[in-house]
Amino acid sequence: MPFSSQRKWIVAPLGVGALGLLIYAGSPQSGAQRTGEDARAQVSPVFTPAHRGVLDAIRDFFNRQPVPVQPIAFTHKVHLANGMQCTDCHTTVETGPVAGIPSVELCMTCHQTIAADKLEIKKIAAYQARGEDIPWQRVYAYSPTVHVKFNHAPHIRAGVDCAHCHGNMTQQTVAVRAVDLNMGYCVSCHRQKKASLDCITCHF
Amino acid sequence: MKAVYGLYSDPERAQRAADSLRAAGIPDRDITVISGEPLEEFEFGRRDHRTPMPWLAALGGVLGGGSGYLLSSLTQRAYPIPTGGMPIVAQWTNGIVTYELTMLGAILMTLVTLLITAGIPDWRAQLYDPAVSDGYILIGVINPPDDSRIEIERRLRESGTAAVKEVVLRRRFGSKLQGATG
Amino acid sequence: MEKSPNQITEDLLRPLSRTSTKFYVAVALLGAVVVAAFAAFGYQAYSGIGVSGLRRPVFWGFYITNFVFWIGISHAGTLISAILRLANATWRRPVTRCAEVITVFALSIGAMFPIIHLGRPWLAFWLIPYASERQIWPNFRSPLVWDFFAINTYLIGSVAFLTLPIIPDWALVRDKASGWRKRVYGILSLGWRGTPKQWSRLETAMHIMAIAIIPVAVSVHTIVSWDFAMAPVPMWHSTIFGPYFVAGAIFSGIAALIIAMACLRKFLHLEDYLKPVHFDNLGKLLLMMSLLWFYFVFAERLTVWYGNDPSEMAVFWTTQQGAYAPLFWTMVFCNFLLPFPILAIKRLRTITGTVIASIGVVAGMWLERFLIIVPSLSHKYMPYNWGTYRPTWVEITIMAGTFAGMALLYVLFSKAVPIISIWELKLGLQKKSGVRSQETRERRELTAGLEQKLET
Amino acid sequence: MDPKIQNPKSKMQWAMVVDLDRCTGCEACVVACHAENNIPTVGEEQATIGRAMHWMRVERYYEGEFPDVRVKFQPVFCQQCDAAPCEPVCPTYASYHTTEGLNGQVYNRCIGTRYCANACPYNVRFFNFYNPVWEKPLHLQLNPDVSVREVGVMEKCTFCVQRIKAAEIAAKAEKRELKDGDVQPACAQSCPPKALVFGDLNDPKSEVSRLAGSNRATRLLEELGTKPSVIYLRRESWNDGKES
Repeated sequence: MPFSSQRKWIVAPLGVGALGLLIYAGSPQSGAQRTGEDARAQVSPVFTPAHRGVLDAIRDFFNRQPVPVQPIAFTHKVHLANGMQCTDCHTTVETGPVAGIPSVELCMTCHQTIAADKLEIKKIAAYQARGEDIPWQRVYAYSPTVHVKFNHAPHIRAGVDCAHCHGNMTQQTVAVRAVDLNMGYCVSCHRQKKASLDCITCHF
Repeated sequence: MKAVYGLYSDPERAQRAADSLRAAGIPDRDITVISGEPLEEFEFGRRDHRTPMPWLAALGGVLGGGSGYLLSSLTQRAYPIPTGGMPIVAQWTNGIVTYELTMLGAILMTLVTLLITAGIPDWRAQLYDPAVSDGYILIGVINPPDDSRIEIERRLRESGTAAVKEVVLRRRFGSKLQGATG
Repeated sequence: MEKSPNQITEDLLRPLSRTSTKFYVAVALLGAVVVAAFAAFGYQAYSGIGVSGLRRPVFWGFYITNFVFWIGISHAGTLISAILRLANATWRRPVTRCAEVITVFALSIGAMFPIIHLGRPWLAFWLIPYASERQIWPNFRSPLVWDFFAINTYLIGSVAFLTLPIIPDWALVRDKASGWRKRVYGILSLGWRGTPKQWSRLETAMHIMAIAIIPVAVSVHTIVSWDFAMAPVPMWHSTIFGPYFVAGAIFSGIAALIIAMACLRKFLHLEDYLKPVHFDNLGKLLLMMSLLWFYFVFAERLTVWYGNDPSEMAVFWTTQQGAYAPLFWTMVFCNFLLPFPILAIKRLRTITGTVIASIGVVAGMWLERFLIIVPSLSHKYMPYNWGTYRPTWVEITIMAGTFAGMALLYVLFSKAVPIISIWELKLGLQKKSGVRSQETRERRELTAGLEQKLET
Repeated sequence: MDPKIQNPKSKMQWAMVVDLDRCTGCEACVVACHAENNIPTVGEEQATIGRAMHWMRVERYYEGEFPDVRVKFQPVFCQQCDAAPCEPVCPTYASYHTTEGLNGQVYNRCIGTRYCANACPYNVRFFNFYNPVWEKPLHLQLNPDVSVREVGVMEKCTFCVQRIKAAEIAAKAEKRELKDGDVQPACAQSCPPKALVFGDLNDPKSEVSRLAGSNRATRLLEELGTKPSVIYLRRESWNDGKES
């Protein structure tokens, strides 16, 4: 029997493998309980995988972001056509990292009277009445895994036009991702303007 | 396309057949020789022995090394990551990449040269006989002139083969590797 | 007893045509272990590398040990077979292919480990230099990028080195087989016919490859050693590492080759082809490498001891007398004390003897890699940060999976390809029996006559 | 050795001075660092096997035989070496040298080879073996200016680079140069005995430059040639003023 002695050395790795499977099946961290944020905390008080599921992970890998659906059909086009400036609503763009989304009160200072009978404005009024802010969805969001710390103020101070990154807002209703803000986009502009190319300028 | 060939059980006879065909005025390049193992000890097995392959391999090495050096040094310049007082283009370490790609270039060039000069892969029907794998040596002529066919057959047979075969080769991709025997 | 060429063909093609139940059993069992290893890796990728036993300060453990081990094993083939080819050692003919197969498979397995051990293995492709919108390229200063280039060059080279001489054998199988096998081998053999031009080109190409592959093989293990030697870690930062690793790699490679040959001989009934003389010759090579290994270890340890650097001495003593001493002395036993007498005494240098020595060497060389990596990392400089390491079932399963995977690939390969190069064997016969043309014979006689004249 | 490390490419050379005479081992810096930099707590089980994460730690070394024992405290964090062993070994430039003399760690570029951690002689690099989670309501304490690192990446002390960047942007907005004391990392800010002093070593008038000129100035594992930017002021109070 030429194979009889072979069996002995097959048994060893197989035993280890079987043992591994056994431990895997019995380990407290295995199983399918890891869906949703609340389930995470129940399974392990400290650690979870980086993504909720394989699909999530794949979407993040290919930098696929969901298309935002806004609660109000806000129209930038109309506002800008009526002579408003970007900074009238996005008030902190010149001073801080975030441009700032106007509060529901700011909307209503004008819309108390202007176009108050329109359906969408009534929705805003309703938010105000309930004491809620409008749940705007982010349009230009970086995936958290790219660890970009973008700051608007230095860019405005350097004279970068809003439209450079956000497209021509006079033609947009709700904001859409007009420009693909990938690293190549940032870097080529930084190169042009002789801005810092140090990684840690943006990633920290 | 037609071919005439004989199968020889030992290289001495094959050599005699080849010599005989040559004596009949058939140029060397028209005589097909096929064997199941290299027959370097025989004149007919040493045909086309000269090849620039070593030089081409060296050229491949130079090309590979050059691209390796350019790859490493140009990319270091393309996005000059600060290195804290150390050089942006690090020649010593780039040497390692250059070295590996030199060898890779030589290996790939050898491989490509082999495939092209040996005429593989080529799955079309060609003059061949599976008896080669039983240790026979095939000596044959592709598309012999009609007037000298009898003469070729005679010479092949005289050199000591059991059977002279005639085949029709169908030049069709993916057809059987040997034609029908006649 | 010499075999006739047709007998050789028949003997060596038998494993391809006849399949026993035992083959399926072996494939199923080995396959199960491999599947378990893949499952373990999937679990690790999903949960995070925390499921392994790695911890601070031992950030590299079993995975890198196995990486170095398998890359070392891969030096069996290509290097040995290339050297023997260039040295025109006639006894090499039955040995080369089974050695080259080890190279290709061990290298593929070894190359997986740097990816398995990554914290984010799905980003491993960032090591490949490709143009991306980020405009950032790999860091060519990093030994890991050198590894990428060296291993890929070696892999491409050794796959070519293995496959090229297989083509004529596949053509042989094509002619002998029927049905679907004929079609498959017809495609695999690339339309090989065996014209003098093809033979000549093949031999030239193999010669160039043999010359090119030796420096590549040396560079691969040197670069693997530089993964360690480039880091200022006690007992890593050493110039001896390059040659030490290359010698160790050839050492473990020959041992793996002897074990593989013994298995082939037994299970495929190749007793008439893999003869005691092959084991005897490889045993002598193994003996030389064992001595060389001992020399390197002694030189390394003695230098460290005389250097008396406190951080290095911490590592030195933990391997000599401390927690890692049992492993260290087992390694010395396996790599030197056991194989040396077996291989040095001619009466013991039998097939069984060399196999026992080889098993010792493979185990010992695995331990060596572990002892290079773990004790140094766990005793780095400031004693406040000293630590320890223990593998978990995930690492052990993956490791078992690679051993099973190696065996599985070998079994499958010997099913698809004649494991001994048939045409080279026949060529050997032809040269031995002195079949020569009239012309050569005359030339030989002439030169022999001349030599006689010169002597008198 | 000249206590100043000149990085020819940069204007700044951020550095920290640690006065060992002043350190009481209170670990306020450790807590401040955890809070500022979103450093995960790994839990008992993981900490036991050595996966605890502290960008800042206070090492304790004991001297003498019981009962005459004295404890030496030594705060250790990333030494921001000028010739850092962690930088060249990273295959993806995740670990690299910034123009201001810091050892940058780019989390998104990190693939987790952990080579940098092996190369670091100070053992100050930490690895996310699992994905950290802050249980509710602890997630509200996360610092929005600092990344929350995920599974499989290395991390380490950044000299609170978010504060440096903020101060630089603020200074630029005011069209002035950064001045000494504009930037304070969390640890230095929270150190009760002021054992930690942070500043620009290239500025001859800064506090760190003054302290770095002290004859007590020394660096950790200086013999390795890593040129650390952290300067330790030797403990002299025990030696009655004599050289130790």
